[in-house]
Amino acid sequence: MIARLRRWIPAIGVFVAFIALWEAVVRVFDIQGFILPAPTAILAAFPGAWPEVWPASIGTFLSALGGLALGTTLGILAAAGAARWPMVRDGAMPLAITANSTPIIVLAPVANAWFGLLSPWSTIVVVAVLVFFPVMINMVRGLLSTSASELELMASYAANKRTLLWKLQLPGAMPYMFSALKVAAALSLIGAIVKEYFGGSQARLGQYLTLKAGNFQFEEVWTAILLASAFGIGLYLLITLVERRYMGWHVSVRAAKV
Amino acid sequence: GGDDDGGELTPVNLQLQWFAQAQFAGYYAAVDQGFYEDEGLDVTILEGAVEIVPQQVVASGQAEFGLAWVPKALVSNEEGAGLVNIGQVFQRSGTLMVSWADSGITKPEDWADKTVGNWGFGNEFELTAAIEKFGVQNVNLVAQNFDMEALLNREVDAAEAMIYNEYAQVLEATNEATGSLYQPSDLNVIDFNDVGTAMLQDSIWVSEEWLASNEDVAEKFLKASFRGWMYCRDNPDECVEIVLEAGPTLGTSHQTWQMNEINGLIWPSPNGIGVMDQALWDQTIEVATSQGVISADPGSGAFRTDLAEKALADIDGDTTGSSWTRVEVTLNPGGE
Amino acid sequence: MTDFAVSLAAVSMIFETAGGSVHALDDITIDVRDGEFISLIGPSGCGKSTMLRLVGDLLVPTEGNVAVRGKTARQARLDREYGMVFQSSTLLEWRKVAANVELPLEIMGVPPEQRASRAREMLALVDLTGFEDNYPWQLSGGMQQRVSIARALAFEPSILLMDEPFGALDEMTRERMQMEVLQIQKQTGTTIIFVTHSIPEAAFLSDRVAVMSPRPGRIAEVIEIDLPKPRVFETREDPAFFAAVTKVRESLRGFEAFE
Amino acid sequence: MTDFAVSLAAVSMIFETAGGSVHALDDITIDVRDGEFISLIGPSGCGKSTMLRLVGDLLVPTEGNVAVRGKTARQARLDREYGMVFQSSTLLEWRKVAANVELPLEIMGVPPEQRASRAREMLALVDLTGFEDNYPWQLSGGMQQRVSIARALAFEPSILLMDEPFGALDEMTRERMQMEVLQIQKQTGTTIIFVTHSIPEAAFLSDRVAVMSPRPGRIAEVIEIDLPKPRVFETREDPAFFAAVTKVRESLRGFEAFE
Amino acid sequence: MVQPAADNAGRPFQLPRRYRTIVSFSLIVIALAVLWESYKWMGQTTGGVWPGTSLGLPVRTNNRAMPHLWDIVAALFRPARRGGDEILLVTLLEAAMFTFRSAFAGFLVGSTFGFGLAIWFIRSPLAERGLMPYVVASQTVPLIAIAPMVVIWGGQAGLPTWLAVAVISSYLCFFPVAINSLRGLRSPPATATELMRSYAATPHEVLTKLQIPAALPFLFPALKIAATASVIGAIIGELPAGLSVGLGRALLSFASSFSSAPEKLFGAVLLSSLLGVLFVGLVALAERRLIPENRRIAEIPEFAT
Ligand SMILES: Nc1ncnc2c1ncn2[C@@H]1O[C@H](COP(=O)(O)OP(=O)(O)OP(=O)(O)O)[C@@H](O)[C@H]1O
Ligand SMILES: Nc1ncnc2c1ncn2[C@@H]1O[C@H](COP(=O)(O)OP(=O)(O)OP(=O)(O)O)[C@@H](O)[C@H]1O
Ligand SMILES: [Mg+2]
Ligand SMILES: [Mg+2]
Repeated sequence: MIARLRRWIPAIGVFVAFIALWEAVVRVFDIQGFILPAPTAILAAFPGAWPEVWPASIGTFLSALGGLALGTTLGILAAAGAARWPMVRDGAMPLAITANSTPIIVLAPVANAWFGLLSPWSTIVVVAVLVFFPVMINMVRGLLSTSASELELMASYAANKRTLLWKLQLPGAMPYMFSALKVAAALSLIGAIVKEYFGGSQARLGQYLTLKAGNFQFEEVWTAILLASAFGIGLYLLITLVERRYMGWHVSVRAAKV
Repeated sequence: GGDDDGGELTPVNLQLQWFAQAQFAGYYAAVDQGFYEDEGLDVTILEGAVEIVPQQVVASGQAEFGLAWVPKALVSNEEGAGLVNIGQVFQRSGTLMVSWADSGITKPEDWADKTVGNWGFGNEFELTAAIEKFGVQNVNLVAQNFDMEALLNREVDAAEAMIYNEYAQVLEATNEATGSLYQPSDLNVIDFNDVGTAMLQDSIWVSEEWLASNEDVAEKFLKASFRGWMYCRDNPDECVEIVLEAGPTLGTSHQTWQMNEINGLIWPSPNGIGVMDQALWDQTIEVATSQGVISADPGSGAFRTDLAEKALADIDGDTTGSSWTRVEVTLNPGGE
Repeated sequence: MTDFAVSLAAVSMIFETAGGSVHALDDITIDVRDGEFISLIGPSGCGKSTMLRLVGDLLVPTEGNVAVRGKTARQARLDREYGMVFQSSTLLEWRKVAANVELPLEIMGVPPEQRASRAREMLALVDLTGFEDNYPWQLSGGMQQRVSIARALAFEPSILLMDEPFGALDEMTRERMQMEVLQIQKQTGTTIIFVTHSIPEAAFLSDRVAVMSPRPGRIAEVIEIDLPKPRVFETREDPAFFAAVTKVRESLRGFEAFE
Repeated sequence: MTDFAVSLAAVSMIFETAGGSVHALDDITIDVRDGEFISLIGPSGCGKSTMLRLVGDLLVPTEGNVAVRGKTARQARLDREYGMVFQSSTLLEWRKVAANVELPLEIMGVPPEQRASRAREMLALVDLTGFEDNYPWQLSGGMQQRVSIARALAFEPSILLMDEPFGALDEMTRERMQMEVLQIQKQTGTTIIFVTHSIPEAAFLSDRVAVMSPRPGRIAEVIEIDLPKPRVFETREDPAFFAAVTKVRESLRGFEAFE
Repeated sequence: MVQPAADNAGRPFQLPRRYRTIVSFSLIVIALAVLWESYKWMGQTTGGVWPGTSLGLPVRTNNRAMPHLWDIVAALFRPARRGGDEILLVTLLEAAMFTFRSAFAGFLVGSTFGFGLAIWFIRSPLAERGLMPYVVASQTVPLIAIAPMVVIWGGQAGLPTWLAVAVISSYLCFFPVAINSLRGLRSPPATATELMRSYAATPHEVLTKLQIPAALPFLFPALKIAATASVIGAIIGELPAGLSVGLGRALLSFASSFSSAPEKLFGAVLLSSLLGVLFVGLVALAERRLIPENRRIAEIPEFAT
C-alpha cells in the first residue's frame, strides 16, 4: 500500500511544482487573465462555474465514451476482417486512412447534416471515426504479429479461423490493443469537444468553452479544460489498470514494473 | 495627407471576426486601392475562424486593430481586456431570426415552447434580450452550427441568421420538393432592429494602452478604412471582385448579395461613417445591462468619436451615404 | 496402402531463401505402420523437423506426396489426427501452465470441468503438480518442455509427432517420461514419429529407427529394432539393445566418414 | 580467495510468483578455480540456469554473495568477463546469422572488417559456413544453437557460462563441438561453468561436476573427475571415465531414491 | 514468417500484391458508391424511413446530407467560383500543398519528440511516473482551445506562422508515437535483454541494437497514426493562424456555406483525406524498406479451415 502511494509521489511532486511555477510566472510577469489565468484564479472560478461546467463535462464525457466504444469496436472488427482477408486489408486500409484524415472540423457539419444537430449520434460518430483508425491500424499489426510457431501449433489442432482469432491472435494483440486504447481515449475527448464547437446541445464542454471564451471568461475556460484533462487522465489510468490486470504476462508490463 | 518620409510604412494588423468575405470588403478594398499605403500603413489582414476571439488578439497585442460586436467587446472589457471603440462602422444590426413561413412564427412571443437555434460565442445577446423583453416562456435554446442545416432540416423552429450571410444561404439552397431555390416567401423573418433589442455590431477596437501612444496611427487607419467602405458603396462590383481574390473559393452571387446588404448596414451613416450614434449606443447598453450581459454601464470611455471625426474631416466625398439605395441581387444555387 | 498410418512417397522439400535455395529433403520414401513407434535420427539440420512438418501438413512438399491413413495430410490434420510436440516448447505466454495444457481440449470442445481435471492429470504425469498457476516464463527450460508434452498428450491424438521432446530433460526425468509415453502408446495404439539425438533413446523406444543423412536430407537406412515389447527398464541391459545402439551409431557414423 | 574465478557463498534464491514463492536455490557455496571446467548437473527445475544467471549478474541473490575474481559479479559483468550461452538460443530475429555473431564484437568496439572475419571464422568452427546470410528462423533448432555458441566464443570472454549448449545437437556434432570448446579453453585459459543433462558429457569435459538436488536446489556433491588432460577421443574408452560416469550417475540417483 | 506452403499446392489463384491492392480498393470504392447512391435513392423514395415501416433512417438522404456522387466529382472540376478560371481541384491542390508543409514539419517534430519522450521514460521510470499523467493531460486539453494561444505565443516569439501551425500539428502527433514506442521499446524478450546485459552494453547500445529494432513493429503503426494526425493538426492550426491559404481555410469556408453548396465541402473533404492517404503511404513505404521481409505483417497462412 505504501509502495503504491510512493508510485504517485513523482506525479504529485511534478503537479505541485508545475502549479507553483505557473502561478509564479503569471504573477511575476503580470500576465493578463485572457492570455493565461493564474491557477489560484481558476480555482476561485470553480465554485461559480461548477453548476454549469459539471453537467457539461458529464455530457461530453458520455459522448466521448460512446464514441470510444463504438470506434474501438468497429476498429477491432475491421482489423479482424483485414487480418483475415488480405483483400479487405488492401482495400479497406486506404479507406480507413481516408476517413481518419478527414479533419474533425468538416466531419462536424457533415455529421450534423447526417444525424441531426441535436442527435447524440453526431458527436458519437465523429468521435468513433477519429478513434477508429488508431485502433484498427494497431490491431491489424497486432493480429498479424503472431509467431510462425504459434500458428503451426494452432494449425496442428486444425483450429478454424475463428478459434485462431480468439485463442491466438486477439490475446497476442493485447499489447497493441492497450496502446491503441490509450491513444484512442485521449483522442475521444478531443474529438467530442471539437465537434461540440460546431453546434448541438448547449450543455456540453465544447459549447461551454466557446461561450466562455467569447465572453472573455478565461478562468471558466480553464475550469473546463482542467475537467476535460481530469477525465482524460482518469480514463487513461483505468486502461492502465485493466492492462496490468490482464496483461501482466507481457514483458513490457513486467519491464515497466521494475 | 500621406506620409512623406519616403515609403517607410508602419506595419499594423487587423483581426477580422471571420474569414474573407464581403462583410470586410472595405478593408480589403483599402488594401487593394492603396488607401492604407497612402496613409503610410502596411496593413496585414488576419482572418478569423470559429475559435478566434478578436478582442483577445487585440488585447494580447497580436493585432493593433480588431473588429468586434459592441456587446461582445464590452463583456471582454469587464474581464479586463481594456479595449476602446474608435470607429462604429455598422450603424444597425444585421441579425435576423428566420423560421419557415408555415411555422407561423412572426413575433418573439411565438418562440414559446419552440426550439430556437443560436450561435453562442456572444452572438446570442440580441436573442436572449428579446426573449426576456417579451417574457417568452420555455424557449429551448440550442447551439446551431454556422450553416443553416438545422433550419433546413427543421430541427429548429427558428434560427439565427445574418441578413448578409446565412439568410442568403437559405435562399441559395434548393427546395427538393420543387426543385428550385427557396424563396423569401417561404420564410418568416424577425429583424432585431424592429424588435428593439438590436445591438451595435461590427466596429473597430483597439487597446487603450496602445492607443495612448498611437492616436495618429489609429486616425490614419480609420481614414483609409472609411475610404475603403466608401469605395465599396460606390463600386460594389469591384469590391466583390477584390474579396473574391482574397478568398478564392467564395461564391460570387453570394458575395454580391452580401456586399449589398453590408452597404445597407453601413449606409446611410447620418453622422458620417464610423461615428457613433449615441442613441443606438444607449440602446445597446440598456439591452446589455438589462440582460445581465454586462453588469454596468461602461461609461463614456468605452468609445471615442474624436478619431473618426478627425479622419472624416480629412476625407473628400460623401461620408454619410444618404443617397445610397439597395440594389436587387439574384442569388444562384450554391451562391455561385 | 491404407494399412499405413503415414506414407511419404518421393518427397522433396526445397526452401528458397535470400542466400539461395536450401535443399532440405530429397526423395524421402517411407511408410509408417499403424501403431508403430518410429524414430528419426540424423545430424543437425538434416531435415528431421521439416519432415515432421510435412507429415503434419504444416509444410507442403515441393515434390512428392504425403498420405495419412489413406487421406491427404491436410485431411488428416483437419480430422485432428495429430498431436505435435515442437522442438521449441511454443507455449502461449499469456496462458498459465494449466491453461496451456487445456488449449487443445478447449479447441476440441471438451467441457470446462473435464478440461481442468485432464490438465491436472497430465501435469501430474509430467511431474509439474503445483505449477498450474505459473506463467511459462516462470518455468525452467525443461519444465516448459514438459508442459508442451502434457499438452500434446492431453487430447489423445492418433498420431503423435514429437520433435526432440526430451531434449532438455535430465536422464532420470527423461527415462520416466519415456516409460509414460510407451505406456500411453500401449493403451491407445498411437502411432508415434519421434525425433531424437539420443541413439539409446531411439533404440529403446522404437520399432524402427530411420537414420538420415545430412543435406540434402535422405533416409540412409531404416533399422528394425528387434527388442521384445513392452520395453521395460531391464531392456537397457539386454545385449540386443546394445547391438541396436551400435548398429544405429555405425549407420550414423557411416556417412560421416564419407564427408 | 582471489585465486578463485568464481565464488558463491551461502547463496539462496527465492522467486515470488502469483502461485506462491519458489525456493529455487538454497545455501549454495562453491568456489570455481581459475581456468577450471566445472559442470552443473541435476534434475530439471533444480536451479542450474538460475545459478548461471546469479553468477552472470542477471539475477541478484535473495541471500548470500557472489564474487568473481575478487570483484562483485556486477563489476565482472561491467568488465565484460562473461560470455553466455543461454538455454534458448536467443538470436535477434532481425539480424542475419553473421550479424548475430558479430553483435558482441560490435558492442565491444571491434572494427568492422575484423568483426566480419571473426564471425566467418566462428561460423566455420560451428560448421555453418554458407548460412551467414540467413535469418535465424530459416535455421534448424540445432543450427540456431550453434550460432549462439559461435556468438559466445567470438569475443573470447574470460568466463564462459554455458546453459545446455549442446542439448539440441546430434552425437557427432556434439562431440566435435566438445573438442572445439576444450581446445579453446586450453588456448585461452577460460573458466567454464557448464550446464548439461548428459552425464558422459559432464564427465568427459569437466574438472569437477557439481551434482544438484531438486527444489530447493542444493549442491549435493562435487565430484572431482580424475582424468588426464587434454581429454581426447580415447578418453571415453578409459575405465576411469566409466568410473566417473557411474559416480555421477549414482550421486544423481542417490537423492532420487530418497524422494 | 510467411509459411512457404501458403503459396503453392492448389491454393486459389492470387493476384500479385500490387494489383490486388488496386483491384480490391476499387471494388470497395465501387461497393461503397453503390451503397451511397442506393441508400440515398431508397431514402428519397420512401421519404426517409425504412421501406414498409415508419422507422426513420439513421442518416438523412437529402441532397445536402448526401449529394449525388457525380455532383461531388463534377464540383471538383468546375471553377471554384463563377467567373474564376481555376477549377476547384486545382485550388484545393494548391491549398493542400501549403498544408502539407506544416503537416510534414509537424510530423517530423512530433514523432521525434514522441520517440524521444519514450526513450527518456524507459530510461527513467521516475520521469515516466512523474510526467506521464501530464502527457496524457496534454492530449485531452482541447486542441482547438489552445491553438489560438499557440499562434499568439508563436507570433510574440516571432515564429513564421506556418511554423506555429507545425507546432500545433506536432502536438497531435507526438502522443501516439510516444505511447506505442514506450510499449515497443519494452518489448524485446527478457532473454535478449539479459544477453545485452551480459555484454555490459551501454544503454545507448541496448537502445540501438535491441530496443529500437524490437520496437519497429509498434513504431510504424504509430507513425501512420501520426501521419494522419499531423494533417488534422495542421488544418486545425491553420484556422486561428489567420491565414488565407491552406486547406483549413478552404474547408472552413466550404463548411460555412455547406447548406447551399454541400458538394464543394465533400469535394474538399475528399482531397484533404487523400493528403492523409498520401502521407500514410509514404510511411508505409519507409516501413517496407526498414523492416526485413520476415518481420513485416505476416499473412495468416491458409492453414486454418
Ligand atoms: N523456413 C525455412 N526457410 C529456409 N530454410 C529452412 C526453413 N526451415 C528449415 N530450413 C532449412 O532446412 C534444413 C533442415 O532443417 P530442419 O529444421 O528440418 O533440420 P533438423 O533436422 O530438424 O535439425 P535439428 O536437429 O538441428 O533440429 C536446414 O538446413 C534449415 O536451414
Ligand atoms: N523468473 C522466474 N520467476 C519465478 N520462478 C522462476 C523464475 N525463473 C525460474 N524459476 C523457478 O526456479 C526453479 C529453477 O529454475 P531453473 O531455470 O534454474 O531450473 P534449471 O535447473 O535450469 O532447469 P532445466 O534443466 O529444466 O532448465 C524452477 O522451479 C522455476 O520454476
Ligand atoms: Mg529440428
Ligand atoms: Mg535451465
